[in-house]
Amino acid sequence: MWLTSKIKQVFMVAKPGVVTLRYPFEPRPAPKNFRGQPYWDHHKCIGCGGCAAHCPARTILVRDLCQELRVMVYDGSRCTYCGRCADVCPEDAITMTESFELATGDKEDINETMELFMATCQRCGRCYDHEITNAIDRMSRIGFKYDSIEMRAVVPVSSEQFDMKLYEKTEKIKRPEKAGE
Amino acid sequence: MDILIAVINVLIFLTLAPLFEGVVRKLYAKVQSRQGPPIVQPYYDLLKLLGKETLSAGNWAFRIAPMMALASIITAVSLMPLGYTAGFLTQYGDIITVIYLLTLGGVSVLLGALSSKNTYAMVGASREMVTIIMVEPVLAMTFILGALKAKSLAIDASMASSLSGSYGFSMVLMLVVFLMALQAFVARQPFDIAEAEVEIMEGPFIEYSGPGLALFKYYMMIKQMFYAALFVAVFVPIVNTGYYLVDMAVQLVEILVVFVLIAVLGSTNPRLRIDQAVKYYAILIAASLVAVGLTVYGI
Amino acid sequence: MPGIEEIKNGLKKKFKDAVVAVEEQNPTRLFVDIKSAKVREISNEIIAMGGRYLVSIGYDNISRDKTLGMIHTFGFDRDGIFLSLRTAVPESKPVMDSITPDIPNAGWSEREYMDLLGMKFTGHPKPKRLILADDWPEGVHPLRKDIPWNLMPPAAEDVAYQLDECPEGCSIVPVGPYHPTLHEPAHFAVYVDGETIKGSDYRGFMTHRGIEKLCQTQLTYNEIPFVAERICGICGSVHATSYSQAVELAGGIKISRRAEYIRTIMLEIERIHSHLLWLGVAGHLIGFDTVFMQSWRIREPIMWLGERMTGNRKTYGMIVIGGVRRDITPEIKEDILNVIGKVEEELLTVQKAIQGDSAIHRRTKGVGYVSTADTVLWSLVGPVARARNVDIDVRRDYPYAAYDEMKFDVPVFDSNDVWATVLVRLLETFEAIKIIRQCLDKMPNDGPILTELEAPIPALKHALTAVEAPRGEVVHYVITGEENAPERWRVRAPTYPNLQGVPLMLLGNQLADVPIIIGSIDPCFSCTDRMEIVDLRSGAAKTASQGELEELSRNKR
Amino acid sequence: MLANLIKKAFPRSLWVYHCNSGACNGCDIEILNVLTPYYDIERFGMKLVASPRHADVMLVSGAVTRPTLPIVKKAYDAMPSPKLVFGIGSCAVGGGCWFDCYNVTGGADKAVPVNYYIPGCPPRPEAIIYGVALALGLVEKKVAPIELKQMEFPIDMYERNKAWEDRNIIYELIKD
Repeated sequence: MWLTSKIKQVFMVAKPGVVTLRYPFEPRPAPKNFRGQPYWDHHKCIGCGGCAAHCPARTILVRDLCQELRVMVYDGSRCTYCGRCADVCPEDAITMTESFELATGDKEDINETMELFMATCQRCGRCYDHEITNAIDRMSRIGFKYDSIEMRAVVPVSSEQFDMKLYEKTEKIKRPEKAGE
Repeated sequence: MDILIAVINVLIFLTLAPLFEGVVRKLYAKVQSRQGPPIVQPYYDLLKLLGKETLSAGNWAFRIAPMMALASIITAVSLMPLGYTAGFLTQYGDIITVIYLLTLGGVSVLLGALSSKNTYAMVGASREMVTIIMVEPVLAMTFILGALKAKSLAIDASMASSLSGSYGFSMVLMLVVFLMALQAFVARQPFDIAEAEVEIMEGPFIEYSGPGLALFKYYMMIKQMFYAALFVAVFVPIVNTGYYLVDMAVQLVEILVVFVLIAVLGSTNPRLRIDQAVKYYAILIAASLVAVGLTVYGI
Repeated sequence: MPGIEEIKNGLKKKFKDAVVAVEEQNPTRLFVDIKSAKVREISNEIIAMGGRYLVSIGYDNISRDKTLGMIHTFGFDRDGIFLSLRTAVPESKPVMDSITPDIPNAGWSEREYMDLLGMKFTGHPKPKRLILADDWPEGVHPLRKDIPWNLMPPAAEDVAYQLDECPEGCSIVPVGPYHPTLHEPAHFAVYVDGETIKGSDYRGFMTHRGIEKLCQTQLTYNEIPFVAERICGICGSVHATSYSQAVELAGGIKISRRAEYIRTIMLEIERIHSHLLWLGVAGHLIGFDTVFMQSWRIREPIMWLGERMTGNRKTYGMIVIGGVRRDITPEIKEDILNVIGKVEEELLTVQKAIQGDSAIHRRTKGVGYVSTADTVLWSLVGPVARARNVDIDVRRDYPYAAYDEMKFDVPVFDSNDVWATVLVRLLETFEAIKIIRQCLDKMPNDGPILTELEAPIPALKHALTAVEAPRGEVVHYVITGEENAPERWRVRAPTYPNLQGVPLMLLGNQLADVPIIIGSIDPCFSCTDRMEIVDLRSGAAKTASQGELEELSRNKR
Repeated sequence: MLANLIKKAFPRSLWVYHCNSGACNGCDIEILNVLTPYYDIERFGMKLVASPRHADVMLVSGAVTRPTLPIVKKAYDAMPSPKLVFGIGSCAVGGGCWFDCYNVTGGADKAVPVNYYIPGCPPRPEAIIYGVALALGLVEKKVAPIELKQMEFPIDMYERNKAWEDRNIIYELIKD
């Protein structure tokens, strides 16, 4: 019993032989539908912020510096490459590229920033909300989830209901003072 | 000249042991359908470990144990008549010395493990202890069988007994027993119980880092090669030309073959549990006793 | 064999006053509202009727009627009925009877809500802290609505979890938090006498990331499938499907048949890769690395297939509420058939090679024995239960997606040990291949893959769904909310009940068997821990973690 | 000379300790996957070891959760230097979806100094090998920060706009 199994096992391993791929000495590109690093097309973007509102990882920051200038920052370090932003984009301005070789020694290397020139709404005449027919996508609960970066960690969304007395009773609780701390 | 031979012996073991380890790792990889590390990988590993920081996790015994282990195995190696030529030291020791030295290596591992006070190291030590107790008798029987054949306790005589005397049924039995115990001697699957990676994280060596670990790894490699060489010297007297260099080369090739065997067996078997292993060892001890008994009656 | 009417009438007749209302969502989902005082008796009655305990859901309803809700759910396997027993206790006095003495598997669920909602259960046999970290301050219950999702109390160093009392004459071997057996942090304290196991205690919940709280407060309905997928990196689609089905059920959304078929295919592809993965890991655990390497080699084409189909190797991101995201084109169909054909062929070779290997038998046969009666009592699920002669399979008993049209066998073995789980998983892989072939054969050729939603999803609807994951059944319970996000979303992974049965399996075995026994349930701690927090910090050297052991031993010299 | 040899041997023999700090299993499986026949990281001399004492490289996968934070730190301290840390997967790089949840501390860099980041959810095995190769100096880094501008603004517009001065504050903030 033991011996026959061993012989079968030898056949099992002998048949495929050595299958090791030569990567990284030979390239091995991802298939064409691969969801790699997302990439903004800044010529197409209308700055609706739909990607920011629908990002599960809340990794896209939308910030209006003044009336004309909107900055969008993609913080690549948290991106889960789900492709949700590309799905909801009304202008197809986001593509999931096939690049996956993103390893780096510095997190900044995978960030993207985009500066948009925002005219008034006359620019395109339509807006993100009207474009999406799916009721489930139409509603966004809290706007751009990442838009108030300073406040993100300091004031929780549920702060209206939050009871400070309970906090004080527990003594040791400290609100994080800065993002991520 | 004799001194030179002893030195050559030690040098050969020191330089070639990692190479054979590399061969085993390569073969493991081939069986697993992959390319595997370069054959010289163990040299890199040892060199790298030497350059690492030592984090001591115990008392003086913890620090001294790896050196003791390596020293004992090197001494054993220097006694070994590789190429059927006795070295300078061979005449000063007998087979009892060799057994003693091999046990001392095991004891050093225990010492290191016990002084590190780690739970897994303790478990590993207890398993190592069981392994020593159960496997050493088989080794002793092998030597005793040789000694009985050669009617002498001297190392070279008893090791070369299969050359001089008849091979005999008892010798064949002992060969089978030794083969079956080989995996246990070299601590490979299915008998790598004391070092089991997924159960107790390399057991006795868990707390060692840097040079200490390097010495232990080196010890393990040399020990493996020693057992392989022992097997070749005792049981496979294919060629004895009398020319030292030729014999040596032939023996080294034979050792390589033994390592191939070890790799194939190791890579196609799961690890045994300690209680199952003990039962297995018990059978081996009984069989080796029978072999010795048969030798006494000259069968 | 009680039908839905019988269950309804039986409960109404026996507990006249305690049963407040009965709601029949559809012929397979029954909701019974009861008064909290009778919860234990009614649960016992349901078990006596043939129900199997699934999970309990607690939720914060303070803003509406000043109560904390508690829902015990049961499944009637032969009738395909899920029963939810809803009850509530006032916020001012959140005390109710524990059902754990009769249903041991409810132990963790109840402990969970002791910590997360501040409920109390009288008569609980082990009312220890299970969920919150030991340094988490008293009186802060993260699942209550007044606690923000990103509250972070400072850590304290001096609190420790009290493990169970070590039996007389035994010593403790800690397994974890970092241990090669467990690819995730979790802690088992194993009490051994020599090398024989006399008992064990579990302290895991280290990969808890607060997913439920996050999704309830921060995300909207259609982002949650992607987060759900990341509950577990192995059975992601299962969670996404289960969640989506729950929302669809609650909101009355009908998805197209083609989308259901695609979901089925994704689930089965996932099952193949998970089972092959498990086979490899099991081989690794008994020190047989060749099996590990070979079965992962066979698995790799499946991963590549997933990548070509969905754009990622594992987090497929295929399933959203209302259907699926990507279609299966004729080319991909060919591709799937090719790959599964090859996998089937190679797996057959492996099966032949290891089935008769006495060396493997020696490590797995008779190991991890649990009697069938105990399996039922502890409500174990999935291959673990099927290897112990309990014939349950959600795919067959409560058909979802396209499983009602599939023909497949449910392998069941009665040797009650680890070897049987190996066989169950091997055979299930072949069944999965069979199901994929049927799916591709019967799938409607065209049709939408995503249903467009006309109206928002109504609030405060309850829905319970179960999906057969590779490890057993996944149960999701959703209460819909007003703000385009669920009010409450509860996930129960298969490891959750199975892990509670591990002490039972360990008892009387050898220390060397711990890895393979824990491995045999295919533990997925991240699934289990999504809701819990537990810290392991212990003063005693012997129960300390790996790192601490080293620390302590260094200081001791 | 020996010192020189040792230095040369180090990148050829990296022993890896895998530390799951609260991952979903996805990255852990991919880490195991690079050991398997198709990818076989052992050809670079890398090997998975069980004890941090033996390791040169720590692979952290998953967001560091509250209970694992002290353990990750201790595992890092238990490694003998020289040592490297790789953060594997989105969660270890920046905290993933749950970067700000009540039980999550954040990415691996919140607990230990990270030398290389390998993003992906989970990263393909090729991406992990690429990261390793990057550390070994076998390949070049391919990513760099991307800055996109929809149009160039007239210079005087920048100057009179106070908001423009605030522009850089955002970049400061997201660095955290």
